[in-house]
Amino acid sequence: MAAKTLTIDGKQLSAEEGATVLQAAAEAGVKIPTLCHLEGLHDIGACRLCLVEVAGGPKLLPACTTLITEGMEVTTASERLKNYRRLTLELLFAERNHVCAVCVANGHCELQTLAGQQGLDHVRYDYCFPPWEVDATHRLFGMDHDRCILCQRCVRVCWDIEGAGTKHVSGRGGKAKIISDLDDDWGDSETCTACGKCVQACPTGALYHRGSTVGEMVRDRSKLEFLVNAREKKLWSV
Amino acid sequence: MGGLMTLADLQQIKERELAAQKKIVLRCCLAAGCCSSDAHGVKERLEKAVAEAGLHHDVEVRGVGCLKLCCAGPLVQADPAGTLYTHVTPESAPSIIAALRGDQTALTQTDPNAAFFALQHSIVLAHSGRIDPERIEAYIAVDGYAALLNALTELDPKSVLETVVRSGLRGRGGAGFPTGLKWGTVAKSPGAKKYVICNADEGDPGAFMDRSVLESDPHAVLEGMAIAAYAVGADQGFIYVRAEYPLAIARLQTAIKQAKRLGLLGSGIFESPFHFNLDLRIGAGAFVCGEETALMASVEGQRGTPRPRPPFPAASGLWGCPTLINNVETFANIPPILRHGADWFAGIGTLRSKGTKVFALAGKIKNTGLIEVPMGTPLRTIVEEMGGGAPDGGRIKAVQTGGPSGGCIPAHHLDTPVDYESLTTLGSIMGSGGMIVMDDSTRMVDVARFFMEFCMDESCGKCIPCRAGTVQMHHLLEKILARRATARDLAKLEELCDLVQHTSLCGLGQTAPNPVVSTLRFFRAEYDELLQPDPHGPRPAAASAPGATVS
Amino acid sequence: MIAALAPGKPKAAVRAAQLLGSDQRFKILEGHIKKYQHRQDALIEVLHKAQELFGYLEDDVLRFVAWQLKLPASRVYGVATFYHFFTLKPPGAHTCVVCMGTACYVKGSRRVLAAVEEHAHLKAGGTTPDHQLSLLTARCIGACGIAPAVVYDGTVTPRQTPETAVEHIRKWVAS
Amino acid sequence: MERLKIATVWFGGCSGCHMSFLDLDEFLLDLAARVDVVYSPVVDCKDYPEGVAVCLIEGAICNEDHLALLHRIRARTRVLIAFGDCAVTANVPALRNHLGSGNAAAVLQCAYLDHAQDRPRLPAEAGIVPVLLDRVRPVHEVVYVEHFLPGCPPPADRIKALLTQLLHGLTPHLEGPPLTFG
Repeated sequence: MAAKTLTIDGKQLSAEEGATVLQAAAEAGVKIPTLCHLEGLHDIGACRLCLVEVAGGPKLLPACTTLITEGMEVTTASERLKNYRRLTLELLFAERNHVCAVCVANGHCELQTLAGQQGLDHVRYDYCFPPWEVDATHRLFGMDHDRCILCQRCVRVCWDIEGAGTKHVSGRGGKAKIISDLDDDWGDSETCTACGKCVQACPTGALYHRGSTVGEMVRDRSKLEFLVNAREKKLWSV
Repeated sequence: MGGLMTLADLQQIKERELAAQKKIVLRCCLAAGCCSSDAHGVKERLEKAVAEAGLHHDVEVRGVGCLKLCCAGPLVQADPAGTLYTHVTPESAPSIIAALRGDQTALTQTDPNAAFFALQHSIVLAHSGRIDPERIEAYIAVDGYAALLNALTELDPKSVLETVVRSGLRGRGGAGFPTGLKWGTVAKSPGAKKYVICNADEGDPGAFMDRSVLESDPHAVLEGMAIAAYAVGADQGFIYVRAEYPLAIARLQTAIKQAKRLGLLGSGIFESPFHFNLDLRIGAGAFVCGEETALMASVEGQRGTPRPRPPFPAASGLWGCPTLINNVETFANIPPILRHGADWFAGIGTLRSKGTKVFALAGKIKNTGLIEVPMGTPLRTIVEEMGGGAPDGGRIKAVQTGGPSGGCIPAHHLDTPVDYESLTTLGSIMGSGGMIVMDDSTRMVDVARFFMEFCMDESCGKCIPCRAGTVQMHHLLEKILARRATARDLAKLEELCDLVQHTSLCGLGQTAPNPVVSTLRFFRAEYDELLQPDPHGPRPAAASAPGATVS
Repeated sequence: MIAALAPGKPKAAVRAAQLLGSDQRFKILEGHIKKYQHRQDALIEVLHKAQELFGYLEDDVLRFVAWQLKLPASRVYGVATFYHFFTLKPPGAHTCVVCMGTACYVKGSRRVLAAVEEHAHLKAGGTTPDHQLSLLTARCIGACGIAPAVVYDGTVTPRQTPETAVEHIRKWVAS
Repeated sequence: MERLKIATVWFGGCSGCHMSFLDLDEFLLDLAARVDVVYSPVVDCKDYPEGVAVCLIEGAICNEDHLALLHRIRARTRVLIAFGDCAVTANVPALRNHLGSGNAAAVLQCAYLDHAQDRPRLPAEAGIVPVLLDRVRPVHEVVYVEHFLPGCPPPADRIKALLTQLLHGLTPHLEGPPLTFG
């Protein structure tokens, strides 16, 4: 494939045609914040944290779904973008009940880490405090909707990699919810294979291993990459 | 017949229709507005009265589409005189027959030459209220399907495309993208399978133009779609219509069935190699499905959530195939453009906005209903001359265009010509054509809250700025209305508007703040009035320079 | 015999067969699905038909549709809950839909709704305990020319006031 | 140089943030040399004085006493610091907010009646037991707050950095590993 040259944050670089801005940036060592992106899953451009400025166009574009073009000039961390990222994170914290201090993922949470990196020290919007519940019916895993940011990584991993189609999104807007089967108790699911990939994919403390307590829920993302490489490229490199 | 339709057949149907034409035609509006006031009862009673009077050789009682002045329904218009009876009831209907014989009638009438009608320029609505939308023969009698025939037999797809480009037609769904350019992109996109979709998911509250077109002249849309399919090389079409429009759905079903029966849809249309299949898809109540990528997801039987563009539908749409999506009114413009030529169409309207636009006039205005005017008509002409101004001595305060994605244009800008660019300059949009008039009694912050609630409920929930941002904006507006907000809250609201506009995934989110932005622009005082002093706010700069140090 | 190898709950296939035998409406639905050649993209069309037959989409119906279209239940549920038109709860014997479109709103549909809510002791979206009346709101029914409009049992009624609306539902709430 | 008046206050929280403050060890001695701690859980003073330079606020705003005192603090203090997650996010004390309106009664019922092991009785004494608010709020939802120190608890070196910069009259700017909630 042909290579394209482009500039990201002033850095000249070249990347293969068909690469996304996010991939090209990663190769060049430029880290763009993401939440819904996960290596091995198809991108949906939902979290809007990876939005970047591209010279010549007024619109901000998601780095995860935008393909590179020849001569493209990308800015990933202007003051404007940083501000938008902070606001977006604030919205997420206010939306559900993210109580970091007592969360299983405390210290290992992508949302928490991003907030720290973006210098978010408080949330100016009124918290919504919605009454979400915890599904602790599965013998191995739990789902705490309070911590869910609807990134759909669990849904995509369940459909794209495991292929079971257990998880999906129900409802819409602020009432959207990750479900198992017909919004059944997860423990009653007839399709769930208990593979645990969704738990590995979750960026926050929404999906967890039962029995893990505050700060204990550490994920192994490399397993997903390993699986995708094994399935698609027939390469088994642990 | 099926598949063997020729010019001669078309001519024959037309002649038969014209020959059967009776001296007097009583046209009964059977569009949804009048139907809700028992227009069917009126029609039945009229038919009975005609039979009783033994006039059935001279008088035809015809169910037609929208007669436009919805506020005065049920409407009956009597040809050839053109007398327009208003507020007809089944009880009062027989006196129309009496009036035909010259008797006095107590029925109210309205002047069919009043400004509301006289200033209209009907292209899309040319057949609305004139022909029976449930009979394909009636459409053929007004030269229906002749444009398709001409295209298939005389023109190659390229020249059809060229005609549309030259006409200057722009998308009537809201954004005003040049239709010819869109068609050209789809035509050029590689792929053996292509689709044409008609977006009839008219979701803007306060808009009923597309409903009226579908109810009044469904074949025009079918013909427009077939021509489009021919031009871009598609063989399958879908009409995505909202479930809230049962009458439009029924008439479309009838129209499709009739067109298939006559071989005007299907394979080998007009003995050409062109074939075009058309299916109806019924929406299920989701505003976001008006967004094209969400609409396609819905046609595929999925949750109607949008996806990032590019790739655009023209390159990769339905099931990954190149797909042309236009709205109802856009397709309805196609047959007249092909019949009368691109230059004729380009001669109507303004430099950059060609042709006419249909608007649904509603709200605090005397004459509510459907109007079609040349692009560039001043708003004042529409609301004051045609609409008759605010009722009950009220004063017009603002005109809302573009639904939840649009804005409120204040009364002092009423001289603005209605075209894509002028409305955008004023922070509103043309939108699909809903036009809601507001008078003195309307509180603009409440209007903003109303639209924000709409967007909040209709957000699909996929992207964060729209899903969570609309909730916070709505919360802030409620706070302002409850007189609990401070200037800091208003600043937060404005900041959120900016965020949601620029970072949302699809058009719904990107335009959701518009009603707030536009009311803030023109009616800021109404917001300020509701704000509370902020005793615990940040210290004035002098008391603690720079911000928050202690020395 | 094979069933004995998979003890526990009946599998979806067995359940679907039971439903087919238990209720004529499932047969009709199956016929409709056949008309669409079991195409998965016909899911919304099939749900429309199912709601028409059953009045609402109960779990058994959704599971039946999932089985027939060979779709995961999660997808069927995700779609059924995405669209406002589908309801998963049984509606009342009568329905009253107050249009809350812009034109109706500026002409006072909020007061109409409030009056009905007060009279029926019901919030929009709810059904009376005796299942006589469901009160709903619509985004816009496109009847803006005759605002404010209310749909009583499927009949669009023009120019409603709090008084006329209450008058209309009185017989349903009282009985 | 005039000695600055410093205060700390303990609202709805576990006092862990104050513990973290005490973890400042010998810095407390430096601090004592420069400032007067005029109001604090560790100081015997009934009324919040006027003219306070800095106040560290631990805890969420849970009851009417908190609310009244916070307003007084804001009126009498130049710089407020929301001190720890409870003050910054309302944190654990706000868990009852999800129960919606009437949550205060529900929580009291659960704690003092349903699960009482001995003599179930609601704590009620007019003027002594403060009335719970229906919504537990972070401090900045009630009054303007100049600085935020999230963390459960905030690490001692962060507290030190912020106080040092403030005492030197600088506009605070915290560097180093990011400060996060939790």
